[in-house]
Amino acid sequence: MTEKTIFELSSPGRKGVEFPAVDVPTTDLPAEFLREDLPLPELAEVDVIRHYTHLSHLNYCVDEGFYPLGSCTMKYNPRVNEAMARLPGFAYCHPLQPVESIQGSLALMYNLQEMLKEIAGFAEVSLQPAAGAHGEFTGVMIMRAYHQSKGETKRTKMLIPDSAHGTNPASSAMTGFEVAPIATDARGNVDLAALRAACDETVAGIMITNPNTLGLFDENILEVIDIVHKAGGLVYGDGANLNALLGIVRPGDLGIDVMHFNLHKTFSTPHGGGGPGSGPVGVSDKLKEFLPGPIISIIEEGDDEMPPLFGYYQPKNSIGRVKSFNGHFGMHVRAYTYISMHGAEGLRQVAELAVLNANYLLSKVRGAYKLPYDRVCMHEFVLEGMFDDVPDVHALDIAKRLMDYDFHPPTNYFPLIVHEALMIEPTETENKQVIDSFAEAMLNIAREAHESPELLHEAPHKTPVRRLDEVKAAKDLVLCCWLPENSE
Amino acid sequence: MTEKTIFELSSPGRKGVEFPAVDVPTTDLPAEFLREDLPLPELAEVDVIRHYTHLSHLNYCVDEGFYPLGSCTMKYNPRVNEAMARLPGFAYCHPLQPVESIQGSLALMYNLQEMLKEIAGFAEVSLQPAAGAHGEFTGVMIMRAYHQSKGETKRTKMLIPDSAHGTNPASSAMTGFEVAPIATDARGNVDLAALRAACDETVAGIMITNPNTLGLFDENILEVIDIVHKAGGLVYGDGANLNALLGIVRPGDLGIDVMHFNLHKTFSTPHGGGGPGSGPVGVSDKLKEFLPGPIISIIEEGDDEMPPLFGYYQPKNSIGRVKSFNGHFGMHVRAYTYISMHGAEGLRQVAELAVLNANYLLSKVRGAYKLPYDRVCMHEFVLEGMFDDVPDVHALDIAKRLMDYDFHPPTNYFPLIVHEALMIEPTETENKQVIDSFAEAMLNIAREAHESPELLHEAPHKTPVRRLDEVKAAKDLVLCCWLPENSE
Amino acid sequence: MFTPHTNAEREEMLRAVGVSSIEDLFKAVPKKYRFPSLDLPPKKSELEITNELSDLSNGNGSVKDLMCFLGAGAYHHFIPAAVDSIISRGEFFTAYTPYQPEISQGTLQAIFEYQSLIANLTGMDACNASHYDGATAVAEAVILAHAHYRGKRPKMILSPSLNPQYRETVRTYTQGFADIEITGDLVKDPLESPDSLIKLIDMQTALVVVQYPDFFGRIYDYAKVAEVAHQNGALFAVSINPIALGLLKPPSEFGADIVVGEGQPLGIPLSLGGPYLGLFATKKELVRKISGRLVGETVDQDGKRGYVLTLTAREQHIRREKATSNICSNQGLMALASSVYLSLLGKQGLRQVAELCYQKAHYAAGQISTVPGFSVRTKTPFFHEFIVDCPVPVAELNAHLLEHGILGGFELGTVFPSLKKSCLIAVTEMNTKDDIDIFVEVLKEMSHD
Amino acid sequence: MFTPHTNAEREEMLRAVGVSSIEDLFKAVPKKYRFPSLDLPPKKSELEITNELSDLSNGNGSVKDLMCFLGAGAYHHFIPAAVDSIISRGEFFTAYTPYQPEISQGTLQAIFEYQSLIANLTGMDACNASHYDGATAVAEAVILAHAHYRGKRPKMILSPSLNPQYRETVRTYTQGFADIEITGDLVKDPLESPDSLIKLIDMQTALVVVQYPDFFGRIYDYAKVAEVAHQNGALFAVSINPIALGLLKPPSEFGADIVVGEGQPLGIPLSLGGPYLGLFATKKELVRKISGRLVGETVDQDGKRGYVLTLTAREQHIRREKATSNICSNQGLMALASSVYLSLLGKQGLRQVAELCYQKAHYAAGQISTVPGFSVRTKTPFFHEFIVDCPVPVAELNAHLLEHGILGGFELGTVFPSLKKSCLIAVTEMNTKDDIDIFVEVLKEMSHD
Repeated sequence: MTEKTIFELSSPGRKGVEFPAVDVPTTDLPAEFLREDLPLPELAEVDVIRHYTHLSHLNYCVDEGFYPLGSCTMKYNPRVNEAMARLPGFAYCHPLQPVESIQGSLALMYNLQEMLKEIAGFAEVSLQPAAGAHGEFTGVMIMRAYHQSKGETKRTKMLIPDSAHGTNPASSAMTGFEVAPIATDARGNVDLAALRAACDETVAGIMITNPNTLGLFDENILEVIDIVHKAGGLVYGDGANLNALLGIVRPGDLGIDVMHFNLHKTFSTPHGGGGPGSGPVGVSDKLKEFLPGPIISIIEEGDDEMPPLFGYYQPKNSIGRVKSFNGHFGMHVRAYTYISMHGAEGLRQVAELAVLNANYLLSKVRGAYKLPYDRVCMHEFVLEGMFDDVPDVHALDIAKRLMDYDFHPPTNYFPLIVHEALMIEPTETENKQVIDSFAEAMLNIAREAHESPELLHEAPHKTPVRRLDEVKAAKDLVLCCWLPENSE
Repeated sequence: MTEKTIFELSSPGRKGVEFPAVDVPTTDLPAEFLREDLPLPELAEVDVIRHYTHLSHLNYCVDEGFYPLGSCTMKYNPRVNEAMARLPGFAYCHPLQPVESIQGSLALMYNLQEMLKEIAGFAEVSLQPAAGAHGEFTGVMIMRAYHQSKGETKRTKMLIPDSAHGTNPASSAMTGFEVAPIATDARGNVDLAALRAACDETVAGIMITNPNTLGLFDENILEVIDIVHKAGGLVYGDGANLNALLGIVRPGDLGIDVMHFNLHKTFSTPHGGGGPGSGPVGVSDKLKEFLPGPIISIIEEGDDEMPPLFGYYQPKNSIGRVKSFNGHFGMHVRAYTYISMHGAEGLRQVAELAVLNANYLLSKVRGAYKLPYDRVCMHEFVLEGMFDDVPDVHALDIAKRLMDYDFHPPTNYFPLIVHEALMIEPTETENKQVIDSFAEAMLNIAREAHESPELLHEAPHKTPVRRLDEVKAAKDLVLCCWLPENSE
Repeated sequence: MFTPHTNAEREEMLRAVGVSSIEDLFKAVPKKYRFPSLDLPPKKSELEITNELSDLSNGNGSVKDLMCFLGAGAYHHFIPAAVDSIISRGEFFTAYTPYQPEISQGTLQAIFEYQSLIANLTGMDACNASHYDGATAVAEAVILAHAHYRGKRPKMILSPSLNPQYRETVRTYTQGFADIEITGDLVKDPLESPDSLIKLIDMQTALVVVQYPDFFGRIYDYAKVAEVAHQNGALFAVSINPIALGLLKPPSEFGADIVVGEGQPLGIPLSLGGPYLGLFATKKELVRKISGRLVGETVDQDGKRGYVLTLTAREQHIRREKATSNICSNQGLMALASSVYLSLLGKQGLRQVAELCYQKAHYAAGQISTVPGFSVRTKTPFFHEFIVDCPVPVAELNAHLLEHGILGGFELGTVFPSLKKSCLIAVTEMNTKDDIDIFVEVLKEMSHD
Repeated sequence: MFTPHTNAEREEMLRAVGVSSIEDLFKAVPKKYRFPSLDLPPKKSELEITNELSDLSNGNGSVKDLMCFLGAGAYHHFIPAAVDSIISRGEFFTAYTPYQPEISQGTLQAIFEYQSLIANLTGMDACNASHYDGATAVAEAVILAHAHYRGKRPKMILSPSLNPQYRETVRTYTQGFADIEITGDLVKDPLESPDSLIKLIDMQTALVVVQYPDFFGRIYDYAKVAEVAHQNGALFAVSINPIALGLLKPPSEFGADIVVGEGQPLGIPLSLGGPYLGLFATKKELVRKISGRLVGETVDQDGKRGYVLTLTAREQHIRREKATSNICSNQGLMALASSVYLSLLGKQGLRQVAELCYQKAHYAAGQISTVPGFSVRTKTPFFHEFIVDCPVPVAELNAHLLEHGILGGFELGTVFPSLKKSCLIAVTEMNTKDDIDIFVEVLKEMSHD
């Protein structure tokens, strides 16, 4: 059934919420500024609740089942996170309150900064960036600021391996860098020869994703970093795949200079249908002064009697703020809760089981699907979603068919370096039984691709809508709806 | 898809919640009292959330759509109710706390008592009963206690019109009364002749449902009450249909001596898949002393500087408590919120629109279905779910077919005095568009009953399961499941 | 807000009905009493009622702010956030009794699983979809026993250490039964051993009810009582604390025919006393005598597993005055909460909570017994509650504790004349060692008085 | 807890993988740095972290406890309970970007409706699926203008009364663009009339950005500025407060090409600054230049209406370094919150809230202007914020107010040297007349100093 839009559900004069009457003597409204019409829908509370309840039922979600969307780390979102972020003392503080009145929140942010520093091996962290891509952008700006501060204005080239995350080139370009792609070698590592060749005096740095988007840990990572450092460049680590490294290795220890964290991937804050994310940035000592502020610090040390006083500080050569206020505080609460509940051992277990799940799933589907780089993977792996003997079956068909088995499809057509890529990340919160049934579905689909490929071409069959006409959407471009004409 | 049971989902060693370690010196456990095995399922939090999310998707609910279950008043449950009941100051007080530490809650309960007294015209209210049937039972016990106190031990007969609610006979029987049914006349009123004939010196009282289960307001209500009173009996009013009377008429004004309220019907507290309900009892002045205690009262009057001090009092000839503690306080908060948001005018509007909705819906289906008592109805009405020319179509078939149109069926086969009854209560929270589509579905089904009755016999077609084998359920009687044998 | 009618729609609907005003719909109501003007406070917007109730709720001192050592039938336990997350789903809380199974499998399977969880926890064969609370569950056990013997055995023996509110409720419920006699509970010393019940049991006895752990927190093995009851042909019912069963052997092991109890500790907030959850489970021989809702497993017409309300022929809307109970609603949402709670904790978690309660209570008892003037009266094994004799009136002690942010124990003297200077202290996993130590420190202050 | 693996399952899985221990899976990691021991606090159970965070959150003074007169870009408004009830549904908050439309119609239609609601509110033709917040939305407008003119027009004019944090964010965002020049905002008198922007507009100008109501709460008609911008071929962007648009005419009426703004007032809690919601809407001519996600209506293969992410060819994962923005996530759940909020309030409700803000702010300004020593500097029409000149340093005033449970206005001197003794007072529907009167009383105390 098609759900009407809230505009179609509107009935003139209906009300969802009432407000108190004005309790003060009134002042005339400035007539010349008043709007004539406010074309918003009118609904009762029950209409609104029903509408969004219906919409919710059209979504697949982690609470429903397996969501192996590669590179997105769709792990389970603990319910306690949600309860904590909604504590009135956290949810209802104004960002410009005097610091004395928000010591609880500042303490939490300060502790979260400390935890992230420790987990990834950095000297300082700014919690301000709003999302992974935002953190990347911030990180690249910091690299730029660093070179500028050294007068190295000719360092305009950013190296980006073709196994890196998709946002990296855009982040670099937005910051004024030219992007130089670096190839991947046969084992799925950065091609060292290509890297060496690109490392001249114009190199600003490299943006490396490790484990990369093939799900592989670069076997030459120390050498890669060394080459770039020796050329005077900085190393940006894309933190989107940090889930595989918790307690396994600290990017800072490897020599990575700057990295963003995805709190909504690694630290279980929910994905919210597209966001909000949260993308704190960690840096090595030499980049501290460029971080966007404010950063939370202890402005008066505590003692036995008094707790420390937390406040803000502005790094001296800060690139400036990258958004309003302090970042996504609500996400900080959730990430802090998650980290606190795991401790060092628990975090290592997260990474270990994420990697175990990926390798276990890989062991079950290997053979039925082509695996372009056959190594022990980290938290995810990439298959080719195609079969030489049924050339008209594509990764997209496999993805759509998985929906009929009640699974969310993997990421498809990314990374670009794998033909018909299917990028599969099970995460550590899935149990063996779930992985077994997903593997079984994948094997069934491989069989169906040969025996009855039309099942794949016409998939999905069981979803609320069938395949949608994307060409029409882009051509006709209907981006909004309006109140029905006869509604007034 | 069939959802596994939580027992089938169990995996030995899995954990959903961790608890802190023991932080005190330990004492040996008494070995002779320890259990050997605790055969509970073992799941991770994600398994539990997914399982119950899946189950939730198998339910129809008010948040999903129209739920015209006659006599159940399935109105919309405002979200603010839920938020208020969860305020930590309300949700986390112990029932035995010193009254000084729970003045907020006691004030709320006191005010709710006052509101209910005013709305229904009673002298006192006890909030203790847990549900409608529990309130009925309480009310009947009060009637018994009253007669006992007067030494009228021969009053053992309870008159119950055949248009009364289904629980009334059982409530009376549990209290030691003999039940004498009273017939309904051709207009749907209590048959006065039958009533007069039954009113002898053994009459304890009458349990009247008004509007009755036909959805009709008894046109002779004052006479009915008068006849019973003159015979020395008391009049119990079943409050389940109070939604139709808010601001329209006060049962106490009509002479009703005792009545229960259904907070979960009239005052919007949610039905919770079967409960909890809440069934406060209101009584006239002469029955006050018999109410179950404690009742909330002002134990120290307030003044300009100090608010009053609220506490408990025990009516002097109380029948005694009918459950632990104070009743369903969480439901009291919700009902108080609802009444406060409506005020006198708003409550009257609730009743008016509930009655308008019922009559409007009736106007649309009249003709297509037989209406045994054709009068202006109150908040609900009863159709015959049968057609003379298609004798093998039953009310049940119509009910099941409605599910295919995405509606919850009406109450069926009740009241017993209507053949193949379909008892329809739209409530005031449904809008015209919803009622129009339900009416359309009813008309379609009437047509289908004639044109393709197999559609009805085999309905429902679109539900998660088809018609279920109730005979097998009662015969094989599988009431529990257990951990799979091989689970350990 | 909550009524969606616009003026235009209202007019159109009135026209369709064929009346000119809404008032016309109410002509059957006696004119004299029609449209009373109700004296209620002016209506409040959501903003205003939210403010009012926030203020009122802040006028309470809840166990979120106070250290709680109060139990006596309602307990402060930890509730994982996932519980509320599930019971807040509209699909659960805005549905009603699953009369139409095809579109109620969620509620039905959830109840079936609840029945299974409680049966497994108590060692019984069957369990109903819940009663209102522990007190009414005990009352229903008495009525079951009465019906089981068709009124031929009048004697219902209640242990004096059964929760006094439960005993009072039983007495209320049975007022109308001329052929029921309640006995056993009104003894001088409520602390006497359960063996003293044995002498009351005879061939007139329909039921013996005990509590486990008892109201005072004491753990007894009731095997002997059960045996004598059975020898006399009577039923034996045990009222339990479900958390304690995480540790203690289930009542099935010492002969219970019926297990009842208060389910509140299983993930349900204290909420000033309700809504709670009445547990009711029996041996299979009694299944068809259970009142209230029962969900059974079956198949649909395609052979798919499904669940339905079953044995409905017992219920009041069909048997009417011949039904043994008038119960109609159950505590559906609370039963669901307890199922989510038990599913989350599972085998290990429930045992862990029970152990924490046990250990912390014993630590607290040990510490309190060192405070001059206070003495722990409970000498038998106990679970998480114990009796403390105090050097000052308990009400005075509790007022003092409250000033220190502590909710003291239950004042036993309000119910038991023989325990005038005693209170009942409850300790759960929510009390840290620090809490207990602070509590003991404050007690020390009172011992100087 | 959150990882479901039992020991037995772990072993079985390792065997299937063909390694003997989990450590074997990490051989690619340099041995020297493998398995560091992290110095983190010991892990906490849910019970413990709940206690810790309850304590921490109680260490804040929130606007639930304090009377709030603080705004300056984030506002305390009433949020109906239904908003959180919807966004707490797992189907919404545990889904991700709707890459697979067949199983994401809920999110997609919700975004489509969000786009529609914001377009209707602002009078624009199109709206994206949101940016991070108001500041980054302004920065994205600048980048859009830069791309629109292919870098040929360097000049970006920002009004000095545009939120200072937004201006700072624009400067951060554009550091890497050699061909962007930010101007207009760093003037001596931030309160000068918007007409003074006109003289800056020339043929080098790509964009003029103003705020409406401006940072100081003032309402201006920007028609003339827009006209001059358009005459010079430049784009005109307006940063709005969405609540104010419940009352004020939409920016479309005075020529906005782009409307941006902070969506937080639409049902999103203050939450110490985030997550919020960046509004971004344009005229149809600019639709294909918008960065971020866009949802479009289409049909499925059966002709049924449905929604998809559209114009994805603009996005970074396809255009890579040629994309104009790297934005990848949006503020999906916050956009949903604002949609639920706007759906609940609708036409009448939003207007009512805006009027309450307007009236209460004017009452407050009137009362404050009677307090000796204090004066209301704002003389032009204003919405719900206004400038007050104070007789004492604002920080001192605010400290005093805080002691009285009042959150004072924003200290303008921290940003604007010329407004050293001024603060910006915000009043919303949450401030009752009583609140305002108490506030004024406390100000009176300070006027005696």
